[in-house]
Amino acid sequence: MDSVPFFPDRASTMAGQVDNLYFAWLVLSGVVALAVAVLIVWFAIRYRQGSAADRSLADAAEHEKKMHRIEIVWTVVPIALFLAMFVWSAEVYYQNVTVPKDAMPIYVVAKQWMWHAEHRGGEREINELHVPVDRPVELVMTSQDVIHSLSIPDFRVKQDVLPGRYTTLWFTANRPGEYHLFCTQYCGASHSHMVGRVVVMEPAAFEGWLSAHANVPTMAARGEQRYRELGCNGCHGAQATVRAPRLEGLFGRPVQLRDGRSVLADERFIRDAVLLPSQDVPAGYELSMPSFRGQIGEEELLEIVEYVKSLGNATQERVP
Amino acid sequence: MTTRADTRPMVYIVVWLALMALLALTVATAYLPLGWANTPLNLAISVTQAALVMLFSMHLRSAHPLMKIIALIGFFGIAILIILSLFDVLTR
Amino acid sequence: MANAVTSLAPQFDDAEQQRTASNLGIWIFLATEILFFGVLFAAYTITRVRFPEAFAAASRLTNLPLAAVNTAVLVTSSLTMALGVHAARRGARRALVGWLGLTVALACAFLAIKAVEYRLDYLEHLVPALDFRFAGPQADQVELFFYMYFFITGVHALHVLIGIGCITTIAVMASRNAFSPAYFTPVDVTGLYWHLVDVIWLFVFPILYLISRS
Amino acid sequence: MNSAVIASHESYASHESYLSGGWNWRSWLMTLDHKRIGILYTLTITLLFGIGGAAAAMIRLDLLTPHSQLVSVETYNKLFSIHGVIMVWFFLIPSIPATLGNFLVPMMIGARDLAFPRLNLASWYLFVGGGLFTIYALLAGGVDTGWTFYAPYSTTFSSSHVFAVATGVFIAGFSSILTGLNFIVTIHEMRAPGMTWFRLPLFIWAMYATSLILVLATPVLAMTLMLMAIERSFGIGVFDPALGGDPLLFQHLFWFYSHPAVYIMVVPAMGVASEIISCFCRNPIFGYRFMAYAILAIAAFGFLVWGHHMFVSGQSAYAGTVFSLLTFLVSVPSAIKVFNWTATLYKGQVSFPAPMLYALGFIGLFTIGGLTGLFLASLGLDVQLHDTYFVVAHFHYIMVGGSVMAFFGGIHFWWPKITGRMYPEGWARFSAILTFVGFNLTFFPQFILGYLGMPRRYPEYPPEFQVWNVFSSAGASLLAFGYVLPLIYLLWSLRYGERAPANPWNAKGLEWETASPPPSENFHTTPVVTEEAYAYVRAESPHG
Repeated sequence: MDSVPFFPDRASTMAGQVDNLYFAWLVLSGVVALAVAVLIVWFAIRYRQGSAADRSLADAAEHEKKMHRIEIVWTVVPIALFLAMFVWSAEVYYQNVTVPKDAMPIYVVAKQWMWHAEHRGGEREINELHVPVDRPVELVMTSQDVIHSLSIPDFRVKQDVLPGRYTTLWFTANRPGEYHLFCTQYCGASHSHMVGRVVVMEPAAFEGWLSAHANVPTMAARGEQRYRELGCNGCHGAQATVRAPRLEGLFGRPVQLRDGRSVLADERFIRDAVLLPSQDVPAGYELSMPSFRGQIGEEELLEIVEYVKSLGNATQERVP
Repeated sequence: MTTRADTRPMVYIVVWLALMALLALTVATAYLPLGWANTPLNLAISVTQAALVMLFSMHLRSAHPLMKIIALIGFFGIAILIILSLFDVLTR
Repeated sequence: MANAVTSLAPQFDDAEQQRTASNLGIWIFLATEILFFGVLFAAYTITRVRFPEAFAAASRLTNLPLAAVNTAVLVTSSLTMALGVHAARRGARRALVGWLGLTVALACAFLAIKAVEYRLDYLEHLVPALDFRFAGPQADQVELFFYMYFFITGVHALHVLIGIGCITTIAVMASRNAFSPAYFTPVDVTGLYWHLVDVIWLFVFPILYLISRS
Repeated sequence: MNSAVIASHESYASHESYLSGGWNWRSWLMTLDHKRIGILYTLTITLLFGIGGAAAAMIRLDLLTPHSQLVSVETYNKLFSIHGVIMVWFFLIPSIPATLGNFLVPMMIGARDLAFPRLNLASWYLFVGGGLFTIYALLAGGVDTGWTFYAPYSTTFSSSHVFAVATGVFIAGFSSILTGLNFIVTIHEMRAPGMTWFRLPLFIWAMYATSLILVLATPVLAMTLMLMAIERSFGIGVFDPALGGDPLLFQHLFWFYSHPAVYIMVVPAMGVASEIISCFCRNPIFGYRFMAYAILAIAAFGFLVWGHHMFVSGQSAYAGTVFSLLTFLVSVPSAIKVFNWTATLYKGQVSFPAPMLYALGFIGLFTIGGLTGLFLASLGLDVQLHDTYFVVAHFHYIMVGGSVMAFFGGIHFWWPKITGRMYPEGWARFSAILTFVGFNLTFFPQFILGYLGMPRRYPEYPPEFQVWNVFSSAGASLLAFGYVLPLIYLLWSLRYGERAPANPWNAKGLEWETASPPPSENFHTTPVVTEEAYAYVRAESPHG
């Protein structure tokens, strides 16, 4: 307890914007609370029982009208203020949930009670997250059991991590250092132990860290291996006899479905295609793919997703 | 409440006949390949049937407006629940 | 409760106030019932929107003929109930007891048909968590449909069962001459409850049995 | 009215107070008198408040140190779960409606009883039944899901007594529904001659709005818990992501009830505060009609905003936006109410007995609670604040600072009417101030902790958060005294307190026109209302 903290660090590009909102509300609510308090104290003293203050009303009808106007004022003014604050806060929120195109993905699997992260280069870490400074990072997250929530207060980011689904979160850390990482959705006995640290590094140091941990195959390579083991190439491969959609160049493109809908081939689409192939059958194909539910873990599935991504994003830079 | 005595047994029987006819209609149309229109049609028939029961058998037609409001509030609550949560599911 | 005068509870001023209060009370209760089932309709709708094909495939496995007959039975029991209330209003005791008895009989028939239907579902391995088997795609989601199917029809059947208890009670009361044209609130209130059980079924029937039959 | 009816009323009437009508167990446990049932509820919820409070005390003690030294983390999880379950469903929701509401609704509208006295007694028994289930679960090993029962933790992973607690809450839910139904019918049908809708005290308006929410929201909770419990028992269900179910569906259904439930807790408090403030300012409530409409508006809009509990849950951003906008709109009527109470003091004859101190404390704490709610309704800001101590502080300001302050204020205000005795004024003022100070010391530091990012439901936390936790725990010990003191002196006053006159505060309202304590039938002759609510005569000169 060396110092009394009032305020979290500002270590991401979002932090300042969220703080501005916070300060605006502090000022606004401070003014209102103070006004109410001052009025109550003033009235309570001035009009205390037995005080000599004048309580007469010159003209009751006129008074009534005046009071009515006051009521309208203190109804309309809050509405206007609230609407303005709503627009501002929604704007900040949309920045917070809109992942930049060039964000570096890191894959996170939450489980009772640890955070498991995997970089594209295959580097794995537990309850730690090493990221470079000044570069947008996207976390693609899922849970193996219950709902968790990944929160980095110093970055002002938080997102629930759900089983059976991918959620994403992004940030650009702008100050090297170590920061808390919390699970903020109650997840069972050791919920408060599901914590970790985020290490923000200078680009060169980050490269060093990566190469020190890069003695394993890349995620895409592991994904490709899994893809072959499960026999996916028997249908999706170049020499396949069964008619199945090709995966090259698939990622990030809209896919026309058999039932007329069109969906974007994102992480969630690929996940669903593996686990629940009958849900979104592409136009022009018959459903012949079996479900791989129960045969594949969340981490392996993310590796396959990364493999499919690597097939589609030839132009985009691969592992840094 | 005083006007409820107006309902004659004949009314109930006519309502019953109408309900049976609508039941036959809804089952029959379920087999017609109308595409997306099947479900709205079945539900519309249900709403009609429910309205008949509530208005005549449950005497809502001649009841105090308060009762009508209360009966509608229940359905209104369901509508809010379904519309707003469905809005989330469809825009995820 | 032998006659109309002593049936007036002390907190009320007159019989009219008491009758209006009871009516208001039962309508509020019916609104809560509607919302009670509303949760199931909401859960069903959202799951169906997410898995339309699985729900359509599952729906085709339900037993439409039995359900249609059951709907007719329940609608008819609603008619006999309405005629019973009408008899109570006229003070026709024997007619009242007769209509109520017929209503109970129809309600029991509804449950019996339901039981047969459940048994057939069981034989076709459609009972979730027991020995559910489905060969087609999306078996898990088909199982979810049957989970909702048993949940909704089960909760509805529970309401039918409660209704049978209530109607039997007032039938016994009626046979002991407990009601008169001036006082038949329990008959009226039970009737309203029974009609609502019917109304709810009128929505349960199409959403579970009719979707994607064509 | 025919003669037989009058005869039945005569036999019903007794010219003694409701308390002197017999003291054997049957005269209490089988009573149909709304006043006695109100007392039964008061005793029951006091006991349950004690259990919930004890859990809170353990939580605050454990949080004194960053490492959970007092209890294991598993025990801590059970403590906050039982604290939440008991305080929400077995204390706050029934607090004002089932005790003061039961006692006062018929009296304030000039009725002899509620419309359905048997139903009223039945709802107390249901409440006790639900409470027993919950206490059983507590003794058998407790529950560790939190009061929110989020799936799939509650359905698949928790190994605690989820089923028993869900059953307890389910049963207590029917108690809520029946109470709400009873109040609505009573307020519609049993008003005394001349008691028009816009002559009703705001407490009655508040009870009416609360009852509407109880009746419309509670069935949703009941069925949701049933879905959850069945899913837990059979291992299959619509919330289970393993089968493609949607855990967020549970959150939607849960908050559809649980957000309006916040208004079940706070709207009655608004009613109590209105009665007290008007009485001790000797002024009619400023903008009475506006206040009545605002209460109804809060109840109605309260059903449209539940998704603001789910901004970071994985709900779609578009849905979040809609819910945020609706939330801002529902906060407007709440803001209006604060301004109107303040304006009621203007040109009044303000005095400060204990109930008034509690009511002023209520305004202050409710204002802070409401304003911090706006922080949370702001989408971009909620990302930082969600599931942190900021949320904990915010809802304690509303539900404890607001509702419990008003509840204590109401208990003091109507104590003379309920018991026929005056409470000791000095002690009461002292505990009102102690509660206010202790409360702020407990919960204000939690706002700071929240923005720093300290998550909820953490028995162990990083050491830099300790200083604020120590403040908070210190405040909690003051707060505990503030709650225990009234228990002691109120019990003392039952025997030694001064005998209360019929209207010790010179207050308006029908309940003050009958004896203290009131006779069993409330009024010897049905009152006829000829004046508006809060018809306090405006004093032109200080001694006039």
